[in-house]
Amino acid sequence: MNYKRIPYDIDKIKIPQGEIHIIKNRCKGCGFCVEYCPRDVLEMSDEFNAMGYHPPRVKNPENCVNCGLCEMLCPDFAIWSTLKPDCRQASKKKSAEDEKEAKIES
Amino acid sequence: MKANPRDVHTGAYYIDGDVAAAEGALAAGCKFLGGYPITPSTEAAEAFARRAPEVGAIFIQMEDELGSISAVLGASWAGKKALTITSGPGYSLMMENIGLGAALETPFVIINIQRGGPSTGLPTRTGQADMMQTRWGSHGDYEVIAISPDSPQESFEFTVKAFNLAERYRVPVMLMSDECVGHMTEKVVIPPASEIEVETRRYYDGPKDKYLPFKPDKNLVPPMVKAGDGYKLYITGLTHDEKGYPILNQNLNTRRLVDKIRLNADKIIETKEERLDDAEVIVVSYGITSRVAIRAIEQARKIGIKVGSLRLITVWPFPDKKIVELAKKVKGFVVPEINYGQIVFEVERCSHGNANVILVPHGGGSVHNPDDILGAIKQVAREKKRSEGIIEYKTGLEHLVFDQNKGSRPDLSG
Amino acid sequence: MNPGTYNLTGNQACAEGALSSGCRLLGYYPIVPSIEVIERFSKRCPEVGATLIQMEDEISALAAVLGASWTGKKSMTVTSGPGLSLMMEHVGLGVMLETPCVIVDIQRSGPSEGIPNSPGQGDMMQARWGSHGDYEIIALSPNSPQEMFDLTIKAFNLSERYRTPVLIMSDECVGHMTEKVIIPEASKIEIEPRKYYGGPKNKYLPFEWSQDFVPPIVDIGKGYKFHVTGLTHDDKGYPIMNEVCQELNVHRLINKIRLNAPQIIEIEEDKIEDAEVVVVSYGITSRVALNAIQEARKNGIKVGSLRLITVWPFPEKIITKLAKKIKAFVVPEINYGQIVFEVERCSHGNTNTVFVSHKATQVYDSDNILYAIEQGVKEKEIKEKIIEYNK
Amino acid sequence: MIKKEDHHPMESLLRMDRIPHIWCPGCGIGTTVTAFIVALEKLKLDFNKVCVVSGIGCTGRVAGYINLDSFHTTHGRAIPFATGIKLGNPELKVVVFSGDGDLISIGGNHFIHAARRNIDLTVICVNNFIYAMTGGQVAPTTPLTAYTTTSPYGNFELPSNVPQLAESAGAVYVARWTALHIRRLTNSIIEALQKPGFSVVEVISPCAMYYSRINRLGDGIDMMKFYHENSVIKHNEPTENLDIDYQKEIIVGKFINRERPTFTDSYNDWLVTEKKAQSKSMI
Amino acid sequence: MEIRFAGFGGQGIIRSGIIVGRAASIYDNKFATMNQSFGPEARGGACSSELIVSESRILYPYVTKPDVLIAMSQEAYEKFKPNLKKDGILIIDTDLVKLKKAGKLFSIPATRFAEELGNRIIANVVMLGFFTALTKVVSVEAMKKTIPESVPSRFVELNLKAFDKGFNYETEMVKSRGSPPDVDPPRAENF
Repeated sequence: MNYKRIPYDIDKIKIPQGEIHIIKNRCKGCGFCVEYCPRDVLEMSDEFNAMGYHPPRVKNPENCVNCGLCEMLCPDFAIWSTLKPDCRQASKKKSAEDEKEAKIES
Repeated sequence: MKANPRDVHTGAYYIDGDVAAAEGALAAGCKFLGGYPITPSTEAAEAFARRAPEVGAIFIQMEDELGSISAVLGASWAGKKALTITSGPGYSLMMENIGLGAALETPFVIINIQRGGPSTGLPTRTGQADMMQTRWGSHGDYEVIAISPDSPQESFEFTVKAFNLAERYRVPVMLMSDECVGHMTEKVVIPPASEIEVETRRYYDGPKDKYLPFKPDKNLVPPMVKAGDGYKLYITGLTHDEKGYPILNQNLNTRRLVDKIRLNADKIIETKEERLDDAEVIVVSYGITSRVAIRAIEQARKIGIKVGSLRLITVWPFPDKKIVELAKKVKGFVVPEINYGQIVFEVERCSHGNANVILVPHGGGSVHNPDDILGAIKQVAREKKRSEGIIEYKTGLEHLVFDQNKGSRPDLSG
Repeated sequence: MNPGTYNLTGNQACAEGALSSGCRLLGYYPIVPSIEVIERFSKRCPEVGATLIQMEDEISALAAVLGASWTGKKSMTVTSGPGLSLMMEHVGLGVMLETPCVIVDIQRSGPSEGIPNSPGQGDMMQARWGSHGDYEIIALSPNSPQEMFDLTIKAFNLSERYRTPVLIMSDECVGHMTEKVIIPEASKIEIEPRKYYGGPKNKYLPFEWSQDFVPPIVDIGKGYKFHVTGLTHDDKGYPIMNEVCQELNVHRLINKIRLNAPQIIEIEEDKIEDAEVVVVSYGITSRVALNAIQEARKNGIKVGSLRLITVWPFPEKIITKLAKKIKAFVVPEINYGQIVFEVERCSHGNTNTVFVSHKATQVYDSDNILYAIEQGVKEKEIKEKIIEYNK
Repeated sequence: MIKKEDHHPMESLLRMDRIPHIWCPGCGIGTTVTAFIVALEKLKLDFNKVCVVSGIGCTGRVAGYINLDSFHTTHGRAIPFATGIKLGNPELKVVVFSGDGDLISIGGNHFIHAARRNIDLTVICVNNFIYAMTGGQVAPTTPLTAYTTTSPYGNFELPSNVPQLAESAGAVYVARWTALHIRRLTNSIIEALQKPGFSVVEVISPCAMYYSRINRLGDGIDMMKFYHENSVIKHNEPTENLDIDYQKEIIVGKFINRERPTFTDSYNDWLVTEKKAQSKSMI
Repeated sequence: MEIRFAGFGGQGIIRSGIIVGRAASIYDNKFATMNQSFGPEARGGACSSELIVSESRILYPYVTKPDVLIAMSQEAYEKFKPNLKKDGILIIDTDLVKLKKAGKLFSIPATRFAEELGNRIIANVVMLGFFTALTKVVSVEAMKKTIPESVPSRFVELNLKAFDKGFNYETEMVKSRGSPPDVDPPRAENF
């Protein structure tokens, strides 16, 4: 297919913005998060952590959409993402609206 | 007979006790290893597996320890010198088939690289707590032979010895090594094949129809045949007669299983004695502990205590007579063991109240501090009166126990 | 079961004893001569709401029993020699996890398959030493169906009190013997409750140090989120693998039994006061020995009986004390020497130890014991090893 | 799962006093644990009623890191231990977390019989093709020709096909994923936990230290890339096609989902009918 | 002479002990007993190997007060430092051990060098080169004979390169200082 359908409510959707948290000293430098981040947010750093490994570093923070794949793939519970505070407000509001709608529909 | 040059890797090596034991097995002509991975014995199986094709041996990693010892029994009846290598938990699983091995009078060797116990315990650290299990671990009455090395060099030599004893007496022989010896790396000199004495299996050579698998010779050991030689063997783990047929009488054969070892004990037992002539105190030890004890003995001699060493190379059968004799001459025995009392009970039994017996216990995880052994030697030398029962030497770790008793959490960082 | 007087085999009495003490799970694998325990238990299962499972082997049978015990159910397994050998690894696990449970061993002749349908006492040392590593254990030895009932209850009580597996070392003869068994009213049966932890949930330590060395226990599913492991562990149950932790662990596991031995040990003495010879026996042999003792008394020999109801921990001090007063111990056993070594050890060269070995496949001819008693009295000097008289 | 900036979201279900864990860099067991924790969170189970049992080996250590009632038992005996727990208290959800050697080799007999009886357990089998805890010996799942320390000239024993074994023994739910299929794996664990009866989820996991090193397959990440390129999702594929060849295509998916009465159900049925029939005949 | 190599599993700590021990016992014809202690983890766990080199038979197989401590991780440094003999030699990996206070010690960025040479796995051999030059417990010749025997054949060259790298680093250090590396007396408590 050579065209993409543009969602009719594209203007209403706000792409979520995520924030990456890394506990460097828990990391064993396996590189799963860097390799499989779909939006190329991370890269390996040069520094050594306390265990002598190279932990990841956030390269393109603006690219993160809080998909949580790094968090799921990390075997060492060292990385996770959260919604950026401003997005959180929006999503809370949105979910409240959704709930309202759902109630009306039922 | 001498070893086959093909089996022997003559030379000087820097290898650990596990690998040395595997080399020893190969040098003794072992052609079958049924194993299952368990820390800290795995290096031996790995070394055997690497060398197996070269000497025409078979290595099979079975599905568990029950499987591996059963395979070993089978291989032995097929005419191969057979071996299994394990550690405590695997050893416990083998208990049923050790009984079968003893009942079927099957020659094979078990190398047990002991670790801290009970249960899963301390996989990567040392212990000597399977000593009584070796003697008593399977149900019913039986006797086995156990020998205990104190260095990689001895791991090599004693494995050869173990195979020789197994073949001579048609009995399971245990090489009771431990993690410390197994993982200790030292120079091991493997002599040329012409210098290694190897016992061959004593096969029956009479007429085929007259063969009785459990008819003993004057040493109480029956000659053996192997499966596939046309003897139409029937052997069973049920109590059996000379033909191997099940009978309902224990006395014929079961008694002999015990006597075979008990009555030949003098020929089997090997000890190493040092400075016993003038000794007032004797340190009775085995395996790695005997090596550590020498340091304490030297220190004690320096301060004028007349102390000697009796090292049990053969732990089972236990050198009853030796201890009985020595007990009459000395003030006391010091028994350091990496457990809370096993062989010390035997020493107490054989000393017949003629000497004090002091246990230097150690929970496991490392070897004794020689100072503890020295302390125990001093305590025995000081002791005026004969005490009833075993005296337990208070080692340095006691304070931890009191800490816990008071309710405060001791420092467990080690 | 309704209180009353019944005619039961030892094995059936054992099943009744287990049910009376609240045992609600039996994991087993069929082996002669222990089957009747299971049959009885299975019949009574629906009535009391107990669970019975035939596992695929003895290894898993004891594993399932240990698992079930942690859910708060009193559990037991029943086996014989070959099965007990297979269970050895899990006896160690039971000790390490301090899991209360009862293992009934209906001993048969050994080694290996031996003679399945004949009695033996060849597993006595195995009970104490059969698993790898350092541990101590409790073992009881009944000599009648009535005792199979009573001691099964006692075994459950001890296992709950000391948080340890307890072995009942019965044998084929007692197991298959049919006799009168009196089952008392429930209110008359003393049941040791499990020592549960009562403090705050987040403070629970499964292997906490306590004065009597026995830490309190909790059930799975109550929100304590505890972890236990067969590895050397600290009081939290987390594996800490160094010699300090090992020392603490082993020290406590061993001394839990050794220091509590005076409370655990139960013996039965008979005519000991004036005795020159004491017959030390346990299980079925102790009954046969009584015959010989009566005969000997008739012949004017001053002989007494010391019967070990608790075989492990071994009553060392009692033997040591007696040894100084008498001429000989006579130890009949249906094996080629096990407990006799312990008797020899504890007598410290103060007396002779006479061993009456197992003559045939059946239990003793009491004549043999009588002969040993007679010879034992005659012996003038103390021998340096165990003496064996065989008629 | 509440996400905060200063705490990893899974911390409430982990024993944080024991992290970092012992698994090597690039190992897939930690990832599998993540999937399991997310599955538990999504299911909104009462965590007090879930317990984890494991045997010996690298995967055997999982029990020690999950903050639930957890048991680290002997080698190969996690399933019978779990069986005891389930029978002792049928309310509990019992999860067995173990490796391939532990479950299929030494515990093979128990695996077959628990599946046959259909004990209500969820078995998560982390398959890394090797005994890693003891230093890289040949496992019942080691593919043909792969090197291990005890097959130093290449493995020649035919390996087990875990899903086929589970199916033929009677398991009611069988799925296989790699440690990379993290979301699908999570969904399968959710389904397995909900399914009454013996359910098996096999997780193909990289062993970066032993399996990949001795076979020169690179690091954990290289093995993950290999899974990425060579795994094919085929739901409901007949399990006899699920053999894994050395460095060939790996078929993953959900293969079996069927109904059989569980042990506890049958037992209770039996108990009720039996009790009625027998209540009067008891002497 | 008691030597302790300590660090994480996977750094070649045990291999180091074996190489030096083999060099000393086979080629230098001394007695050498190597013992290891490690946790269950293959990588990342605390790991140490203990080597005793002596002219006579070694009885007690463990190191109690090492003369040389080679620490390749912070944890190893903190755990084993207190046991180092008073005038003992401490060698650390510059990047992996951070000292709170400065003191007399020898430091080499072994892991960084190894990564430069192409594989961090040979950091231990870099360390061994440095160790050999510094302590002279074993001879260079013995080490050069031992290393090729102790590593896979395809890595022999790389390992020898790593050994030289460490060895030369030490000799350069000496050159720059103009005197052999002096072992400063009892200030061990200072760091």
